[in-house]
Amino acid sequence: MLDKNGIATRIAQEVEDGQYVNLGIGIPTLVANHIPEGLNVEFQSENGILGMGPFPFEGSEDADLINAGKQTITALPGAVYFDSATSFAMIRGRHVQLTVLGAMEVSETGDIANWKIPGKMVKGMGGAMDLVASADNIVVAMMHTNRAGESKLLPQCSLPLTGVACVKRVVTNLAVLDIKDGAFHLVERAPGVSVEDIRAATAGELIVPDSVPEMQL
Amino acid sequence: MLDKNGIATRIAQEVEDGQYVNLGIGIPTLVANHIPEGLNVEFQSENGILGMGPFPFEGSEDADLINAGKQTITALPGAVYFDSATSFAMIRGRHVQLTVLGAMEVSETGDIANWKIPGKMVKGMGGAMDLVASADNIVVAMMHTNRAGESKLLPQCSLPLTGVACVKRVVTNLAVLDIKDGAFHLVERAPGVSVEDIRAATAGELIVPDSVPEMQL
Amino acid sequence: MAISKLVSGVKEACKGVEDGMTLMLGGFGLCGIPENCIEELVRLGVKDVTCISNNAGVDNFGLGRLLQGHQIRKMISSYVGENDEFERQMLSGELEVDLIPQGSLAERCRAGGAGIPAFYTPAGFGTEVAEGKEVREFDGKPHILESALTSEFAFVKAWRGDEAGNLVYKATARNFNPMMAMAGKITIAEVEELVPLGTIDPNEIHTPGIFVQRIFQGDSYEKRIEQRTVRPHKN
Amino acid sequence: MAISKLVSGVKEACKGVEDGMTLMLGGFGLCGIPENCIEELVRLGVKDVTCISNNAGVDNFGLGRLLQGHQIRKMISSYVGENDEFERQMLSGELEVDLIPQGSLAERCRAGGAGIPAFYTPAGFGTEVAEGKEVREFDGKPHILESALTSEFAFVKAWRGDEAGNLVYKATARNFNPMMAMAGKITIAEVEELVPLGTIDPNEIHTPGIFVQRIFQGDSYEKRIEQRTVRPHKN
Repeated sequence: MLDKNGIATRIAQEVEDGQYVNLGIGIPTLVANHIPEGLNVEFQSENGILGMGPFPFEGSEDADLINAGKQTITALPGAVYFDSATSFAMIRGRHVQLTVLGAMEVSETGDIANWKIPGKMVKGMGGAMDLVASADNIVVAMMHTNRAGESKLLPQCSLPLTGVACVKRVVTNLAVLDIKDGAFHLVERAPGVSVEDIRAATAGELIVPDSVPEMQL
Repeated sequence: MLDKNGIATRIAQEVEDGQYVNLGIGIPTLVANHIPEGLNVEFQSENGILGMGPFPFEGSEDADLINAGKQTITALPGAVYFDSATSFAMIRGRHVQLTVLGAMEVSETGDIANWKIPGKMVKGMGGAMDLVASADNIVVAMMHTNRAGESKLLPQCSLPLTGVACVKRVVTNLAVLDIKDGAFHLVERAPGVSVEDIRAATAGELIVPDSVPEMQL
Repeated sequence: MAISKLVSGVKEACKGVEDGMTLMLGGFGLCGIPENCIEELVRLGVKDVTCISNNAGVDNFGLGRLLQGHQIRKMISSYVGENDEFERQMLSGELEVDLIPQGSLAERCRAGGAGIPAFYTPAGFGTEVAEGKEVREFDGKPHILESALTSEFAFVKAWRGDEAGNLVYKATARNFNPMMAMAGKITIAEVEELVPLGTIDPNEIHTPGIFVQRIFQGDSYEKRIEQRTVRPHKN
Repeated sequence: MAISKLVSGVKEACKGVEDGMTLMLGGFGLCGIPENCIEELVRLGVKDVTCISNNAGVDNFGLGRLLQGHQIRKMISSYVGENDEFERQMLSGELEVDLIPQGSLAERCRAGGAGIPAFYTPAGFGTEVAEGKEVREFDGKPHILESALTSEFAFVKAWRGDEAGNLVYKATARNFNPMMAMAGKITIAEVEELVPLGTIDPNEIHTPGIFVQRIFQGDSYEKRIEQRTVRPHKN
């Protein structure tokens, strides 16, 4: 079973050389720390930077330089700042090639819900609806079950949707799963996790191939 | 009867303090030379400059600094350069308050034709269609008749239209005319031009008030 | 020759803002927000305003200041997650909230400023956001029709500006400011530094002065950081 | 970390351009046109291409060079008035021409790059341009629906650029280049000066490198002036 950094490490393997990548808040943000040396990748943050670097050294924080999670950041050589309309032109126009974001629920048809719990939590969708409606390549990073132990991989989402039929791959603390033909297809198991563990934690239809390799981290 | 510079001089009187103005190619370009001292006006050229100045001194022409007529120009202090999408955002969004442009024909309902003579001359509309569809205040600068001596102020345009019901005022070598309620309303006569001269040169419906003052130039 | 937009300060800048108006406010979180104008709106005590702003500030800063005084009737935003008072007013029904995707919010403001009354976007199809909106397929993919946003006043904050209203923003403090400057009927720009006309290279201006009706240098900027994240110095 | 777009020169940059493709070319008149790429397209001799460009050059420069060799099947432009060969080919029916309003051309390219499949504009309502297009009223005013433009290749010309593909244009040579950079599936940027990564202030970049797939420094620039207008020196 993976912790959050483990999930981020596995997702970093999805990133290809030469890609522009948008990382959501939470686990996805950690992915940046696990990109292999030598891979040329640029991180976009939808509030208006491409070429985002690591957190600043203490004392060099700049209130005018933050990421979409409102964290202070730095800019790498070759970075560029832009306005929100241009930022979402990059996203909607499919110039950003990979989006990694968190979710409360994902359905077996690729629907995602991550912005609202009616009557309880209403934070807003931020840029998530634009991101999931646009990117060719959408990977969800999340725990396989919620705090109550209920599966977050469902036949249908119960919460208000963020996007429809858009998620291609889910990486959880238990497994890597692809979504196609209306089902979750088990691709890899987390170290020490059995197919039965995954089956028990997955409410949506799960297709298990004859052999399911363990993740190589 | 006015020459081209006379028409430009009269149109300069239409310009108000604090206005952003787009001047078309030909007679409209000359308007810039006749703006009274002390009037704060900025000229926009739709190829991407606001704060256009006079032609450069010989030897300081810059191939990268032109107006929409492809003439070399200069930039005044406070000028700004921008791309074509932003330029037409200014125009379509009604931030440019006054547009002066030439015409081949104008109709008594305010239609304008100035971009095409089928089978003969096809230069294209450039920015004219955007300009006439957008500005609150559109003044046409032209000769009252064409080279064959035919009126250019017509019941209906015979040439392909540039815009519909958009021209508010026409300034010609003979007169200033407002367009409203489906007719040309004579406002001023050019020096030495009689109402009868104007009537003879106007094919569209012409409304003549009891007294028609001569232009003060 | 340049048309001057210079006003004496925040009080003159905010003249004419009235109860019930629709206001746009630039910024992302607390980054690039018009701090001085927000304080003046608190002082003026205008009520029942509709605020179009990506976020709603925090409890005691940014738009949170207007929420504290119950000055806002309706918020049009994309993310409002950092504000307890906001959540309380929304869940109790005191505050009307229209949540829209961030990219659609940015594009709708730009459209408002650019004279584009409506456009199609894939964002939000199949979600609550699409309810009541026209759906049309382009290239086999469903899109929804989104309309332009404009406002009676827009408040933006820039790094530098000149009296012609030309603005330059710094880093990610740019965010929504340029589009809102375009979309406001009256756009008020507050700047950290007002520089003489001709100082800013005309190649490097982010917001052309034509979009700005009033400009002034703010008295002071707190520029509060919401999430201070750092890495340790290597020793 | 930055993704490099640097290629060895114009030949490598133009690899993959084939007969029948749709190409966008930046520039307004002869100002800000991709001179080196145009010459390479002449050398390559690609035929039957569709060119999206505000203008068509003059008889022996700019896109006029491609017209001379009858390489263009169709032009999508707003103004083509400076070119006799163009007029001859158009009136004889050799050349297909789609003339569209300049603002709609700019916005359609931007839309193509921004994932907006269509938008409404008042420009062209009641004219030939509106034929066959949907008309809809917004706020009592008729608008027509215009669709996005994209292209297989876009050729843009900038003043400065770096290997990440970040571009800065000079003065009015910016014009259509930024939107076409967004709308090209493969965007090729030729620059007068290639500068080291990190040299350009990230605040001052006009086209972010994400929109550019290949970049090179042009061998030489003629930068011809179409209408040399001057005023006399005061003596």
